[in-house]
Amino acid sequence: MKKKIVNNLSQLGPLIGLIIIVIILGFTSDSFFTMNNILNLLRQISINALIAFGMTFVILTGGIDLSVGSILAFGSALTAGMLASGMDPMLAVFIGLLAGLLMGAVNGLIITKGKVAPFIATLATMTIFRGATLVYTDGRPITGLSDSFSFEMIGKGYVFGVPFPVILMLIAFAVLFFILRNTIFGRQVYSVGGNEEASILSGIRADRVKIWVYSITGMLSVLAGIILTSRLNSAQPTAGTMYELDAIAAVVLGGTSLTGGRGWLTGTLIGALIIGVLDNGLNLLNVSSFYQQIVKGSVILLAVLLDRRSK
Amino acid sequence: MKKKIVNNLSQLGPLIGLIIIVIILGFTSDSFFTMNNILNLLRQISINALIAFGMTFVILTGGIDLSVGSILAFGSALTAGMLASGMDPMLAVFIGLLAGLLMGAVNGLIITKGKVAPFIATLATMTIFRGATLVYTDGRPITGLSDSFSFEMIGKGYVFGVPFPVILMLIAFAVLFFILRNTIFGRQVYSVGGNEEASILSGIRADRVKIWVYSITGMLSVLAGIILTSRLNSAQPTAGTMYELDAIAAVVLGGTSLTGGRGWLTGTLIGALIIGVLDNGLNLLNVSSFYQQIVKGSVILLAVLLDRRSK
Amino acid sequence: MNDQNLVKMSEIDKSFAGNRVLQNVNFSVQAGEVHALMGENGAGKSTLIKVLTGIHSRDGGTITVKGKDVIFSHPKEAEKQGIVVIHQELNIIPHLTVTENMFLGKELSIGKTGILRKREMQTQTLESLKRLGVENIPPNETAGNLSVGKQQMIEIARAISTNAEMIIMDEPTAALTDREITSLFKVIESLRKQGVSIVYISHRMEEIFQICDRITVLRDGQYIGTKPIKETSFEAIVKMMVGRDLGERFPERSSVIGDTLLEVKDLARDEWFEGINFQVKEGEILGVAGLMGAGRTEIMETIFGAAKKSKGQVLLQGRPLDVTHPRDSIRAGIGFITEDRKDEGLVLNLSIRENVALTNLKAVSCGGWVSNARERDLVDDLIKKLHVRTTGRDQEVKSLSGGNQQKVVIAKWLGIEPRLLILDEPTRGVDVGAKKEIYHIMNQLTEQGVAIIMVSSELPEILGVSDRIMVIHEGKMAKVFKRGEADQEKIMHAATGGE
Amino acid sequence: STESPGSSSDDESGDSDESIKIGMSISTLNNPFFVSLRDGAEAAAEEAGYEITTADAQDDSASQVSDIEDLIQQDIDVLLVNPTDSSAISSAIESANSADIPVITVDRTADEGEVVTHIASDNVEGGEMAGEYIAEQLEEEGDLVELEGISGASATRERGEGFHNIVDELDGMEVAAQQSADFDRSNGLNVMENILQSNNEIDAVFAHNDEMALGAVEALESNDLADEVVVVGFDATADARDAVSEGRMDATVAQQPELIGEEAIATAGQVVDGEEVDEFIPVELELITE
Ligand SMILES: Nc1ncnc2c1ncn2[C@@H]1O[C@H](COP(=O)(O)OP(=O)(O)OP(=O)(O)O)[C@@H](O)[C@H]1O
Ligand SMILES: Nc1ncnc2c1ncn2[C@@H]1O[C@H](COP(=O)(O)OP(=O)(O)OP(=O)(O)O)[C@@H](O)[C@H]1O
Ligand SMILES: [Mg+2]
Ligand SMILES: [Mg+2]
Repeated sequence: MKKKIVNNLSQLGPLIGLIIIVIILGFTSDSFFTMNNILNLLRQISINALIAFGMTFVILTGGIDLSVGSILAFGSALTAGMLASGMDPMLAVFIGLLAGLLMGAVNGLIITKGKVAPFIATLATMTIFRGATLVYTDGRPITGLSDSFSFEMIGKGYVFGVPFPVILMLIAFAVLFFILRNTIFGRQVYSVGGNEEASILSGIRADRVKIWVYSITGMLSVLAGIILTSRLNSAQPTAGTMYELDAIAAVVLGGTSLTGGRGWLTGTLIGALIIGVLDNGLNLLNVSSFYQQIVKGSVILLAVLLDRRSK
Repeated sequence: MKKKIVNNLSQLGPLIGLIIIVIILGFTSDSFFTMNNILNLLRQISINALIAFGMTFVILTGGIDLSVGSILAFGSALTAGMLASGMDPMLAVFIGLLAGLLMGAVNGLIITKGKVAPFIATLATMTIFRGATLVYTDGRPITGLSDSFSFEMIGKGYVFGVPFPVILMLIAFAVLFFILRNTIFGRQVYSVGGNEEASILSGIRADRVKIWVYSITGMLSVLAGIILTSRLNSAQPTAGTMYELDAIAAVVLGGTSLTGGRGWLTGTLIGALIIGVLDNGLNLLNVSSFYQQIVKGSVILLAVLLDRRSK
Repeated sequence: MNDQNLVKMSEIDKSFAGNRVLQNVNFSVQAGEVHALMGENGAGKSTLIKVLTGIHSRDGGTITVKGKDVIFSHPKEAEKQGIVVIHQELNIIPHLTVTENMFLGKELSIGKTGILRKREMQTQTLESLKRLGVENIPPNETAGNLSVGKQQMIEIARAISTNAEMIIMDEPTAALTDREITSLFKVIESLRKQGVSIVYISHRMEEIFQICDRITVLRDGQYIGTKPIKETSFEAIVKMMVGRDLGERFPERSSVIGDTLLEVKDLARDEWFEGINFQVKEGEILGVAGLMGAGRTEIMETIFGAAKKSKGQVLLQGRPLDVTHPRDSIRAGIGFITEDRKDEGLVLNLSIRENVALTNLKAVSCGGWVSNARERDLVDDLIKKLHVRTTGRDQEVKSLSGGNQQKVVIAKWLGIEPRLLILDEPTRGVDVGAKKEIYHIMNQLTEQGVAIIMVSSELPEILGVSDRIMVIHEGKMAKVFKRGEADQEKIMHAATGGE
Repeated sequence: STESPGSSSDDESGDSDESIKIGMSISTLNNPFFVSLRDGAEAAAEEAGYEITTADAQDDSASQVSDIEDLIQQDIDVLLVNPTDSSAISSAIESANSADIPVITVDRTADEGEVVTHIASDNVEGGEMAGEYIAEQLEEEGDLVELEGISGASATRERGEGFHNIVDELDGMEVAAQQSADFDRSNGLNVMENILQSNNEIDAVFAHNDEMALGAVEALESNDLADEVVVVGFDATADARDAVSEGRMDATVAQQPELIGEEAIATAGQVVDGEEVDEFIPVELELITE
């Protein structure tokens, strides 16, 4: 009984960290607690959060995906290319997401069938997909996208005053949360990460679970990329560089263990909020960019120390 | 008996990969097999190899160090700053290395005493040390280093026709190889990575071993930074960005397991050679930079697939 | 009961990397019988089971199930044919709850949607646990927080809830104490009555005679024979297993008991245990008995410095022993053979040599350099002394059989030449021959004046080797018996809290 | 709708009796060029008594958009933007437009959105200057090396484009090697060394920034080729100017970042005070050759 409460408390670690940061920022910056800024902040984190949701699945199975940024870039470029050539926006988005799914599946296949460690496999595909993006775009941004209202909506729209990317993020969260908690697939994700051999002995096709997990992450990365493309009205060949680190940081800040089998999606959302609030707050406070890095690193460290747990 | 051979064969995986790459490059580029190019290549890899040697120790204990590039930058800047202010070169180098050791120890302390996962701990210090470097240098390169012969020697010198950085790399390799294979400390590194709890119950102070391992890596990173500084005649605040990925790739390409406890230093040297030979060869062949990334990623993947093993 | 074989394995061959582990093995099980599979550590019992259920592919031979030839490529296929295994190595996912573990790989869902029926699964879990008499395991508890014994009960519950026709139990009782074993046997009995076949692998001879109908013995990967249990005896089985007579199970003790070496005064640690007072003398073996979860392991960990005490004092030769890290105890001459060899005893990826050297790094090195020669001598000496069955000192301990792994753990602690050796369940999963060797080593040590504390859940063993027996009940000392004073009943009585 | 709520009805608080509040979003401060630009701007702002808030986007278009949104939250009177990318910045500029904050672009243009004025010197033109200088030095004959910046970055593209505009027209000049060194000095050194292994008849090097040029100089010096090879960089950082005056480098294209910064602040002041300004305020490029 006592244990349970302690357990829940330790899960609260990241939340407490977030609340403290928010309170400090609320006191030091007038603009922080305006409705406008909060919506703005949520829209900013939606990109990282979407990627980090996928990354949570990957990390729960004991893997890691360094290629998310490159998948994002390739998917965005592809979608933008199709839009620029006049394709129906929804079809272009659909094909883009499918491409993300496929790139993720490639990661999954290399890792499971090729038996390559996830770190090195996705490090390699990170480079390959980035190269492919550069080749596809010839190193130039793709602009002149359609003026389609529906495509503009994705990144710039509002529904009842809430930015559309935020809505997308919340829908993704709800769906993935449900999958992780209430479906067989969710169970399998946890068990493969907790003890792969035992899972296989119990009849779980661990390879399939992993391939799906990377595929989902690929698709979510492209979704994030499409939001970005819509917001920026163009696709950048260099988009998404280093996004993997922010996504992994969000997952781990949220209390998910890098060794797999233990973690929760809510934590990832909190982790993404911590990072987003920090970036936003440091901008609002006009902290010099050199010191920003020091502050950001230290705060992340403090947030994790609050939630001190071994491995 | 037979097992031993199989084992050794699987250890040969990365070496075979390297040999194949070298043969292909030998056929496609006239300049590849010149003595000059080989020495040049070795000098280029020395930076990554030195960092990767330290990373091997870290990964063997089951950890990871993302902060190596930032430690390199800070150590270089500090050393360059002292040199520029006219300090005795050897003293400056010594203090720089010591600073590296300390930064590494900070990583180790956060990980062991703070019980923070190595990934997130060093992700945070990566940001912090980079910020500190930017603050220290005000975002500008430090130039006007002393004209001291001994300092120039470190990066640009030759001994019996062999570049001095290569000699440093080989000495470091020999010493570390010996430590890993023939000392109590080396044994402890393997056992802590293989099973931390069992090691502690066998009387090994696992925390100490880890702190040392990060400290050594910090020092080696600064050594690499000093070579870089000497070669460039200046210290760059952005030096070392993304070096962690190359170092980790070298270690894993060399067959060391990211879960700890299993691996060898020779493999890391081979891994660093694979990466270095690739970079060099692609330059020699004047492959367009877009395609370079695709080729590099694919070759790394192939090299690992040759050495297929799970996790 | 009909005479038809449910499963028949004929002339099975299996090699691992050139090492022949099974040669022409025959094994058949009839419907509704409890069939014991016996053999020394490394004889190939677990491998045979893994070949049967498709975890390992066979190199030769045939397998028929209900008269039909089968080749399973995955344990799930065997399960479809009604064959379920409780593996020797625990297959619990530590971060999942009891219910989640129970339904791993066969979750109940709403139709084909993949949406879980959580409530239903929880109810069924409770029922299965009740059937085994362990309703005190909460279905929502994280499995990793439970003791090894409870985890084992979950696995058993999982297996019996499948309506299988044949359940294979590979050393199910190694981590259980008498109470759980009794209820397990009751379940086995009722399963048998329902016509379910049980293959039972165990190194605890008493159990074999208690529940089995027939017995098959393997030795060195070869089939030795199959006999009805009624036509055989303890000695005969041992002879089939070992190939020779073993003599007395517990060797004669002849050590001279000397001065007090270790004295524990009023030791306590948080909510785990309190008021622990005892002494161990040089040359003495103190047996520590108790039920699963009584806190015996925790007491030993605390003495050894692997956990912090909250109260009390430990004296070694009259001087206070203040340890903050196992390293300090090792320096003071204390060795600790942990109960869980996989998680706490061995570094599985390393070789025998490196594992044995781990506690002896100082001794085999000079100024920080490990001397290969000294290390070789020490390790080879211990391998020989303990009869570790291995291809050589450089074999990875991972690929050793369970019993031989246990011997490596013992070897690494003998190396330090301890004055006090604490053994926590030292013969768990160890075959009769090896057990005797371990007792023999304990005797030899005491003859040299070493004091020994042995925690064990096997009462015959406790009674057979101890000079004195301390019984722990729920973190408190229940009783201390002298040699000859105690019997199984008295110990059980004290262990369950009776006066 | 795609209209931000609460962005339409802004009460005009930026009266001229209060100090002017300037928001400045810089593409990256990891490059000395932009550090100089910022320094120029901040010094000028201090002199004029303006309040200035600077954000560093670290070369990431998305974080620049976020930076600008954050700046808009702070009631700035005028926004100076140095876009990481011309097309990617549009939506941020539109946000500023809808918050009625005048926008001035610096160094790089914005493809869309309302911009009061653009202050810059042109990267393409700089690349052309470098190409012309090299052609002149080599008398339109020789083998060239081009060290490219980060693949896909706008500076890489534009500087390369300008350079090729010139050298591709001249039959006697050939780009023998064209490799990326990521705007980084140590990469410049390594890549140049590798190129020298297979091409020892190099006559000139054009690097997309000074960092890479200085790396190339180190490589040439250690191969005793420094005197024979013309090296031209871009940005005219302090290091590069020193190298040019010492004769180690031949030339660097100066965009005069401090001047751009100063000009931007002066113009910002004029804009807030309601003065008319030109659509494009060019800041002279300068080829530093001594
Ligand atoms: N995966 C494997 N690779 C190589 N050798 C193996 C493997 N699994 C088992 N062995 C070897 O096969 C032999 C038989 O092992 P097995 O586990 O079947 O023994 P066992 O009879 O179950 O012993 P125990 O009573 O100790 O559990 C041993 O010598 C062991 O070292
Ligand atoms: N990792 C753990 N986390 C929480 N509780 C634990 C853990 N390990 C053991 N326990 C609990 O601690 C108590 C004592 O543990 P343990 O079973 O090891 O005692 P023991 O007397 O040594 O028994 P035995 O050795 O016979 O299994 C039990 O109630 C058990 O459930
Ligand atoms: Mg077995
Ligand atoms: Mg115990």
